[in-house]
Amino acid sequence: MTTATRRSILPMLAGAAAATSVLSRPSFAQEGPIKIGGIFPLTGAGSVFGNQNFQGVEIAVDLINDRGGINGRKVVLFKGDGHTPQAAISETNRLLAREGVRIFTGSSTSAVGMVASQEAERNGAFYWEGMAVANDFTARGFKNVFRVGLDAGGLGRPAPLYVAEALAGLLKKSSKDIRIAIIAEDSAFGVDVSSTAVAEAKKLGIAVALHELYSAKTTDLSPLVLKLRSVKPDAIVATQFINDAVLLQRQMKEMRYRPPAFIGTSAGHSTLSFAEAIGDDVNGIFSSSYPNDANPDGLLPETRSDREEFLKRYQAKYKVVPAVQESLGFVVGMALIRDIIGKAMGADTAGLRDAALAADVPAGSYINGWGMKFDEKGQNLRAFGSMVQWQSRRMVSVYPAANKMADPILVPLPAWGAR
Amino acid sequence: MDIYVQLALSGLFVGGIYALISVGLTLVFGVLRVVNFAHGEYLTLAMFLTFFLFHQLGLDPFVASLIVVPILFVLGLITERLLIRRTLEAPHVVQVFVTFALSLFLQNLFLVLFTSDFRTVRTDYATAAFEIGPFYISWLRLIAFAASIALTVALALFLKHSYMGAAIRATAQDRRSARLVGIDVDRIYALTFAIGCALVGAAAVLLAPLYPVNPYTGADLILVAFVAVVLGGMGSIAGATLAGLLIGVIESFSSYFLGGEMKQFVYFIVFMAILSLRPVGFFGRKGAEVMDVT
Amino acid sequence: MATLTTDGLTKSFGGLRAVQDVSFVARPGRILSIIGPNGAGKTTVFNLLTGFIAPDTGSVRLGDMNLAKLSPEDRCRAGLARTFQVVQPFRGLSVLDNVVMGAMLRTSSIAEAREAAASVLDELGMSRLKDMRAGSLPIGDRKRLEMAKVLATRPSVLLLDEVMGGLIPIEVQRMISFIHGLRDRGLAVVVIEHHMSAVMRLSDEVLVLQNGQPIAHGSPQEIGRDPKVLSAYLGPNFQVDGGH
Amino acid sequence: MSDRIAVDPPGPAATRVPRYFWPVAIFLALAALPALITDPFVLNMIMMSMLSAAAALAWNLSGGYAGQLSLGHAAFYGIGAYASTLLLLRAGISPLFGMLVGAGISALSAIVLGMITLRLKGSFFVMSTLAFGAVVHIGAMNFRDLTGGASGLAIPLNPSVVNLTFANKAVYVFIALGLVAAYYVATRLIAGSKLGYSLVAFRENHDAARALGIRTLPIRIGIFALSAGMTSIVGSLHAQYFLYIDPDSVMSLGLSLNFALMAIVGGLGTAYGPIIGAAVVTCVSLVMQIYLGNQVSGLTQLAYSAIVIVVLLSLPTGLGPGLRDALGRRFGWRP
Repeated sequence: MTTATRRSILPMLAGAAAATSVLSRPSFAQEGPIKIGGIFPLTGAGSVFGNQNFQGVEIAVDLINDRGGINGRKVVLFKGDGHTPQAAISETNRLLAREGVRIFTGSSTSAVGMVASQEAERNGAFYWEGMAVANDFTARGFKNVFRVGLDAGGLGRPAPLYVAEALAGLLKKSSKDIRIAIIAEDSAFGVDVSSTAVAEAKKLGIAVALHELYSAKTTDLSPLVLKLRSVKPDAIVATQFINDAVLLQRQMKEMRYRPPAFIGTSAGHSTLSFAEAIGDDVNGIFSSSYPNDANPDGLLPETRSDREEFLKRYQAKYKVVPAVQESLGFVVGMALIRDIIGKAMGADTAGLRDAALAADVPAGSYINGWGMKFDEKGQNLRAFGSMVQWQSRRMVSVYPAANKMADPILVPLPAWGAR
Repeated sequence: MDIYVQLALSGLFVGGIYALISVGLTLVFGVLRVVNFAHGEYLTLAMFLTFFLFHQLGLDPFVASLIVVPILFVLGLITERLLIRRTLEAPHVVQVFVTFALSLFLQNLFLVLFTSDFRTVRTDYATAAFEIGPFYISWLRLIAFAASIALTVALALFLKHSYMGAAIRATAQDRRSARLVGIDVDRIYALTFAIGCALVGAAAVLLAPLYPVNPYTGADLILVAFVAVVLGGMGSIAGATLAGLLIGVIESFSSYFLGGEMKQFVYFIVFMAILSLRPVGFFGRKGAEVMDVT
Repeated sequence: MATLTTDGLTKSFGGLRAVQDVSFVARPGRILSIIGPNGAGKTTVFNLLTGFIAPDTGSVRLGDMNLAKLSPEDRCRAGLARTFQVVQPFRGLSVLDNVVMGAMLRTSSIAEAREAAASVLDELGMSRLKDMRAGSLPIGDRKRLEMAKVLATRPSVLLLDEVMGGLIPIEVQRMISFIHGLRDRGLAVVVIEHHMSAVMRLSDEVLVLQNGQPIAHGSPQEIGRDPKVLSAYLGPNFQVDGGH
Repeated sequence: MSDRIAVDPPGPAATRVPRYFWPVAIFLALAALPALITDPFVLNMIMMSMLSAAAALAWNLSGGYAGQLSLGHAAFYGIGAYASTLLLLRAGISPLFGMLVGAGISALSAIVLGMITLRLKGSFFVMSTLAFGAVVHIGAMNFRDLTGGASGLAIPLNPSVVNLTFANKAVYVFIALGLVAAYYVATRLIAGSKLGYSLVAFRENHDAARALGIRTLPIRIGIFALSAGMTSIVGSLHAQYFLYIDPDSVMSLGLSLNFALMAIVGGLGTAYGPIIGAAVVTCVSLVMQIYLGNQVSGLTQLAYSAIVIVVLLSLPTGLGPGLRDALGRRFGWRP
């Protein structure tokens, strides 16, 4: 093709395309149910957290519908399985085209969230993110994309902060001469969270004796254990998924290595399967994470009843106690439906955006203690990470003060088998 | 100094399992001249079997091996009959991609049947360990290592000293001559493929208490086995064993000195280097790997 | 047209001496046959001549050119072409496309190569087979296809490895006339043949190998009378019109 | 009839439609699609299948015609995606230029890789490309300063022709369609040339090719490099369409496998095979997604891999040539 013809054809194509896009845009429904599309990895590798998130959102939808919906209109949640970025883009389009969905939420993993939100933005729809933590997520200049959950820093910062503010004292050291090792699996999640932890530690003047990444697919972490043993950190800060978290604990035990303190950051260490896998040895391990359980005293009165409703309904529906990701899903759903859609009644994407930018929900309004106030990029400033500790094989909030349910115990960690 | 010994020990223990997985692969290649890209999925399947026997019937993995290994053997016979045999005379592209498609098929079958959740066989003895001087040794890993080596030696003895083994070796050397001396080559193929699957079944039983299983577990592990098989020389059992152990040690040292995320990078680079410098591997038979080109 | 000269070709595989000190000259317009019992090293000589195997010692020259450093491809380009005893068709392709592969050597246009290929097929009386899949041809046609491919490269020296094996007598006769025609066009032809009566009718000279060594060299008549050849190679059961 | 010929033998001119009639007609019909179909879900499906078809066409040049069964082509796809994206993000260079840079880098790495591995036979070559793909993938994960590692790279949504970014999908579909058409024509031209014939000669019988004076190594490296460069350009377009890339989505082994399987299912070593393969896969996943709504994971892939096995065992030349022979027998019709 010559340059001349290419020049004449491209605008033509673009023109034809623009014409079709006008035809294809469904008008925003003023009547009938309010449709929300949930793009989560429901199958495949990321599906564990994806399903837990989705179930949380679902409970929020049920609760609001049972309370009469939004101005009498029912809320319908559509399932979209974004198990890969390709699938996420396809499912977003399916819900846009087939179901007329104009409001999306997601996504559990950053790769899926990045693509789904991009596709929503491109189609002029509204996108509401929960768990994806990529720092870039809100740095893309999108207008209709908001993250109510934490960014990587929100997950990575509490661990070094907790070391400086509380652990150092318990270990009888000053925060100047305490040394930590930061380890993480090498997916986007581990990389992003651990690098913010490193940055935060440096800011606090805590020495990072080791920053090491490994693949979560590994079958042997003993070289890492040997390295930790030779570095002798006062605390290990680890970002891991379930398998590698369990593998590391087991191999530390095999090699009789025990750090004075062990802090996980979300994911693996905040799941019940982690505790099941290592038994009583879990006691004393910290996990910085989304708050899964807030001290009810710090919550607003109506939030306390939300909390009870949530715990009751979730256990009735899924027969298990909800943990971190399920509560997060519930918070994401409540914030979106009650406090954004509810405020912007009947409005289109622009109206939802205005409602989000105007939102000023005080801390303690959601069951995990969060509130909601967005910065100009679309990041919620009233979301915070918290610190839990495994005590008697249950997760108990120990930090920050607003969520605190109990004092930390077992510092420094007792021997294996004696916890 | 201690650290080197400890690293070498860890590497050898993991390498023992790699070796056992690789031995089955290399045996099948040596005799059938087929690279079974679905080998890893048989590992996954056997690990799932071990898990369900443990979880539903409470069978200890070592006891379960008495059931798992024969099942894998039979599945090997069936697979050879239904699929592999039809590809032996087919163009190369069919040989390669039938086993690749089989791998995809099994992965997704597991996904449909078992979901992508990780399943863990939790035994009381999982973290039992003992000390020798300054070294810590996990019982389970030591047993896995010893069993792997014992099985490999048993296989080598079987091939060397039994009539069946001799027939398998003859077929590997030259299938036409084997046929001429009255060996039922089709039966040898089926048997060899089944032995390959049974070996990977044994590896799965040893691996199950150490590592959780999901539909992709085998696919993640099998890349290592391919590297070991080529490194050792395709078709060479001694080669695959040595290479499996070596890769375990390379992994262990490179994780310690270069960082855990670099270990795969290192052995794939070693792999590419071997292919370009000595594609026949440690013990391969010359002629199978390189064409005469200008 | 060029003369193919070999001098002292020797090749061992492990301890086995496959070819030892073989020398001959193949001249334009002459047909040289190489005969000998199975395993005498005939095909190895062809592989040495065409560069598929490198000799331990000895030289091969085409006209003034020393071929030692040339690959099989380059030897073919220089005009030295061969057929294979076990025919090597491109099985999945049509007969015409098989021959096109040879004809491409002398032109860069596929259209021209197709024309050249078609005319070679015509010469061999194979035109009606041109759209058949090569893999589906009967053995006689495959042997002729092997010839057609090679002829399409327009060689000056042609090495034919048992092109008459498996042919019925009438086909053998036709093949002999055809090869005579090639000779009359000035090609130097070297033939490996088992078919003794064909060798007698076909050749201008005959070279006899035994265990890789030349044991006789002369006209067909001389060879037919040579007692050494008769006892060592032809044996007591030799029949003048017999096959193998 | 022959089912794996290099090109159709030309029949008597009077009885045949012009050589390019059917392909041109089909591409024109496809070009009308984005104007007629407004459903973004279907448009996205068409886009995905165009990307796959283009990549499968590129793979087929080397894998189909020369029989070089590479399972490392996702590396080239990824190099294309990362090259154009990094040049855009770090230096503000238009992806239109960036994709050419990516193609150049891919072609060069293919030349180096080819010089090492194209001497290897069959399965050894397959495994060496597998390892190459893995090395590039792991490299992209670990050299975070350059690639952003597993976190991936996001491209801002600033629609313009220079940015090769558009708000509307139809434009992407037109571009991808143009790419598929170009790759199809390139394939036909190569297949009908001396180069194509030489590659097929090598694939069918290496020794016979040598005996006919066909020098294969340089042209095999050449076609490998061309195939890599073409794959790389598709990768760049992928990045511009998704506006986000990470190593898993543009460099995985699964992607390499997919390129190959599409070409194989459709018809290896034919120009139209990869397009048919991509269409079949798209139809399967459309049906699965609409009727099963992805309720059960893995079903689409399960169905697809089953189809691949059946096709390989019963129609090893692929659906395209298989169908064509059937039609030919039934109606004497040869598209």
